[in-house]
Amino acid sequence: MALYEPDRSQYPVKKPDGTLDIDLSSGKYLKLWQGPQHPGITGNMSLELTVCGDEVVDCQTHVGYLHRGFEKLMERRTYIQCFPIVCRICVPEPDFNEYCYAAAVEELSGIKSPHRADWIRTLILEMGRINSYMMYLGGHAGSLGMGVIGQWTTYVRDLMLDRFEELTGARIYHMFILPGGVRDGLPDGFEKRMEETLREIESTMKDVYEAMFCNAVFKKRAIGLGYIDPALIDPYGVTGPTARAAGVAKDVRKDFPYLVYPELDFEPVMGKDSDAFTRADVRRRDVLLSIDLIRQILAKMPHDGPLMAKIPNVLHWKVPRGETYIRAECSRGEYGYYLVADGSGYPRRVNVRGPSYTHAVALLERLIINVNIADVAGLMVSLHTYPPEIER
Amino acid sequence: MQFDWMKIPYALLTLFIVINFGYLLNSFIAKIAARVGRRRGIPIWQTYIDVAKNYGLRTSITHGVMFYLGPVFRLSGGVGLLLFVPSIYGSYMFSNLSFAGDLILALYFVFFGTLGMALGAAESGHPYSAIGITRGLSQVTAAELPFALAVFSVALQYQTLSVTDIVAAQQGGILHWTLFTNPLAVVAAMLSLLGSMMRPPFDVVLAPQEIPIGPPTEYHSSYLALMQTNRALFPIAKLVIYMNLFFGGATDWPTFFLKVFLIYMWSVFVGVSFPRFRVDQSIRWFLIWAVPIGILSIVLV
Amino acid sequence: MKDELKKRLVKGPDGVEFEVDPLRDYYCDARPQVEPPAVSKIVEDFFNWARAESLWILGFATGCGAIEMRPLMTPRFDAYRFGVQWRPTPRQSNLFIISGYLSTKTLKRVIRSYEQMQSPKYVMGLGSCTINGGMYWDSYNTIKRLDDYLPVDVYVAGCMPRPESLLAGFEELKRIIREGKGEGANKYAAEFDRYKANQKQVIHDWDMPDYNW
Amino acid sequence: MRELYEQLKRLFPLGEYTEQRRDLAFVTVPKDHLRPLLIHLRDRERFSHLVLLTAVDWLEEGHFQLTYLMNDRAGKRDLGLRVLIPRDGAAMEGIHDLWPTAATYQRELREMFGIDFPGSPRVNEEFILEGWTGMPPYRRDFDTKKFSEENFNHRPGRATTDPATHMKEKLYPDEA
Repeated sequence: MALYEPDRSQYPVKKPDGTLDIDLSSGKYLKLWQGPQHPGITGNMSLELTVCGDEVVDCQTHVGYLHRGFEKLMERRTYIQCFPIVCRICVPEPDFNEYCYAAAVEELSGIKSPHRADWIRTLILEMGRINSYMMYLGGHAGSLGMGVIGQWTTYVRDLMLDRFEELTGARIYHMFILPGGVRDGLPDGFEKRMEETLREIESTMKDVYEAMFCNAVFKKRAIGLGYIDPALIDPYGVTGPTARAAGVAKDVRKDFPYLVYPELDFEPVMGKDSDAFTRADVRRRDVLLSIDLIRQILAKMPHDGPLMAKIPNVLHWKVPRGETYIRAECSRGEYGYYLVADGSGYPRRVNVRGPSYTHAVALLERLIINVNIADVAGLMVSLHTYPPEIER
Repeated sequence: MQFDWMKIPYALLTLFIVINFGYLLNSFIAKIAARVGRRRGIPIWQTYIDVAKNYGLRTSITHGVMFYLGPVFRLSGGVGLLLFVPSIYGSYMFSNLSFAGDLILALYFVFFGTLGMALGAAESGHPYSAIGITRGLSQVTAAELPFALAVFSVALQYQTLSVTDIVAAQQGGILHWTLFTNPLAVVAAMLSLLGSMMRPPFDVVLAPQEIPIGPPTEYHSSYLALMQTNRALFPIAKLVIYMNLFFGGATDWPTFFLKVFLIYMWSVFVGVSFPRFRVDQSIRWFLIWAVPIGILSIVLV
Repeated sequence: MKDELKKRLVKGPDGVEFEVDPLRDYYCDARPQVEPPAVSKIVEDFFNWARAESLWILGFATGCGAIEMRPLMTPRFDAYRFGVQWRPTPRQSNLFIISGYLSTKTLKRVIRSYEQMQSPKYVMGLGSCTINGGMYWDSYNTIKRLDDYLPVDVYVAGCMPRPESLLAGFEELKRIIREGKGEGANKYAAEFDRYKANQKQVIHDWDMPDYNW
Repeated sequence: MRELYEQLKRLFPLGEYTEQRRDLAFVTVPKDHLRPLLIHLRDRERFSHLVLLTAVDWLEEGHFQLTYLMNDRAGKRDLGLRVLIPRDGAAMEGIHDLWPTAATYQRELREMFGIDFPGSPRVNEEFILEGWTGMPPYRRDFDTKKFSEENFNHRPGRATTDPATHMKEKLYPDEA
């Protein structure tokens, strides 16, 4: 059936130099702030939208509400003092900070973490990935008005947090992966309880699939929303599931294998339609992949061996001059630490490359044009951005 | 016709019963939604506490006269709707102020509250309210269309505009209900019900994520308490019409509670299992699915 | 000052030009008043009980503590059992949870949101960073003690506090309210000048009226 | 990586070369040759992904080091380009037309280091900080502890000791 489609080229008029001719006093446009206090915004960030009718014609993102100056604070802390604060950089998924920081320091000071510690690190990273995706699935369904999914996924996330607590002793900030290795091995009976949790997650994912991905209304709203042209992937620095949903097989785990990923058997999850629905679907299948990886890790990992390499006295830990970049595949894309050491006991410069940095600012401002206001929240959540890693 | 003054206190008694029923039903429905999410949910008396708290707030600011009148209009829409249709068929006490042409009046009252709300929320000057209002009005218009068609179909079927007469015609066994004598009209009306109950998939007007809760953004303290009262009253009043027109009415209070509850459940179950439509999608949905059914029902009658 | 806050001439849809001074026209800048409790003690006790049992939280994620809000709303902890709800707009909420560190940029928004809430209103500080700066004690961008800027009723310590301690914090806050001691809004109104001076000391580009409703 | 360096060296006057890992190397590039080199890397050598753009403040040596980290996914390698610019009146040509996402990085550098990128979109607007009047905070000579003590009220009772000296006294009193 042919439905009426409005002509979207009419407003606003483009000036010759490419900027938009938006005259707010003409009454055709409305300036609308979404956030920072807004339930449809992921975290603490705000969008300054200019809307015409029900459509967004211009958008400026405003970040910086969560800025704590980590990169500055780390310059005046010793290498081991930095370790407890790096995990605070990204709240929903702190372990990638710990791993990247630890690996960067190890590489510059020429330490090799023990093999068994690498296995446990991989385990923790995959557990963290499931946690993060669970937050995402709930948030995405919630942003389109389906609160029930969030209840289910947050419940199983709590179960996963229990496993974290058992392993590391903490719920959110684990501070477990420290430069040189990990703090402890697996507790007794961990594998069995982990398997129970994984089963629970699998059954929930089945429910989520039926209730969310087979739902006509969800499909109607998510399919076609926020289409990213594969040609935009590289110019905008898009990585992770967002890129994989566009058919670009970017997966750091496969491209630049780290930890024990070369010994694990997996294929990156791919999509092809590059819209919000495909991105959600890629992430859903990524959860299943992580479950599979955790099973592989628990089956293959060695059960004895050292957990910590010999590290220098932390009071006199001086890292020789040099610079390095360590990356890992977090649930949003490529997470990286650029560490510059100057030979003293304090890092010269630490720069955190969070995937949200490119997704939530430049890419979002581009995608949001001509989107209905009601879909802004859904679009933003579908990019899976966490503001704390933008402004750090 | 001689007006019977005794009807007024009786009508107020009905109002009292229905408001309490509405409060309890609202908490109960919140509890059901929580159970679907594997939660225990709010205590059953929570709505009473919320309303008491809102009346008990010390400050309340106003944005003008219409801002205050908005909730009042809305509440009077609900009260009016309830008072002019009979709650219990055959009972002198609870037949309220029904009269010969009350069906038309009821249709008017269904819309009245939303219009009042539009004026009030526009006065608050908040852009979210304005957006919520435009969405709300367009969606309610689209949603009421099939209902109006269904009502006309029923009125044609029974050749009367009095709700009491329509109920009377449906007495004497379940097969006399409009549900079975004119099923298409009932289907159209039930689809329309989804749109006007402000539950997913048609709650984009009040959606917390898409636009923080739309028209009531600026409402607080006693204004909000008035609206909560209305939120308890209005769905019930509306369901009373549905019950009377399509489901044979009620002859005593237990039947009344049961039928209203069951009709309400229809929108709740759809609500917990669907995300919400965008407003343009929901209007299209109504125009494509509900309106043709309504027209068909008129044609068949 | 931003362009949109400067005085300007606006042409209305009917062609009449008029001057708009956003700071004066768009905000009400009357000072807050101390609102006395109800005259009768029984009425006030009843209202206090109702306020305690119906805490509506403003859904404003100001810091990392917000990550524990989602578990609180969901099956494991389910704060709705205790009459706690999340509201999306400041007008309808009574409890402001400052979930963690506040950068000065957020502090400005927090003050505006707080002032839009209707009294009596309560503030809960979450995490060590609201108490004394916590991990960020030497950061150039976060405030160190929240009670200088807003009247805080309850602090929940920890980094990050577990949901259980938040629930305990709610119970403590309820006790305070029931005893009639949750008078943060009145304290804010009474010591308005002190709070404003503290706020202005931190927020360098103050481009809003002193009190915005 | 070495072959790539030799190859590039024939085309551009490159400076110091450091091979950090098998798949990661850093090269110093003169300021004026950065742009042609980036275009060459992007179009000829498949380094199409700009991983990050950041700055390091070498206060003692009097210059900023800008690091452009390029990634070649198919070839599984990374190349970091170091550009040294003087600290006084620091300015650099923007690359936002090559990678739109670079505009964000440039805004941050402008605010946090005070490095100007003329022509970059919204570069002079506030990005993260608000109402900031002092020195750009990521510069080495900005003392965050002093700033925080001067500007914020601290809760009394918080005793801070330097962990290095504290631990030395308590745990390793004998160590030199």
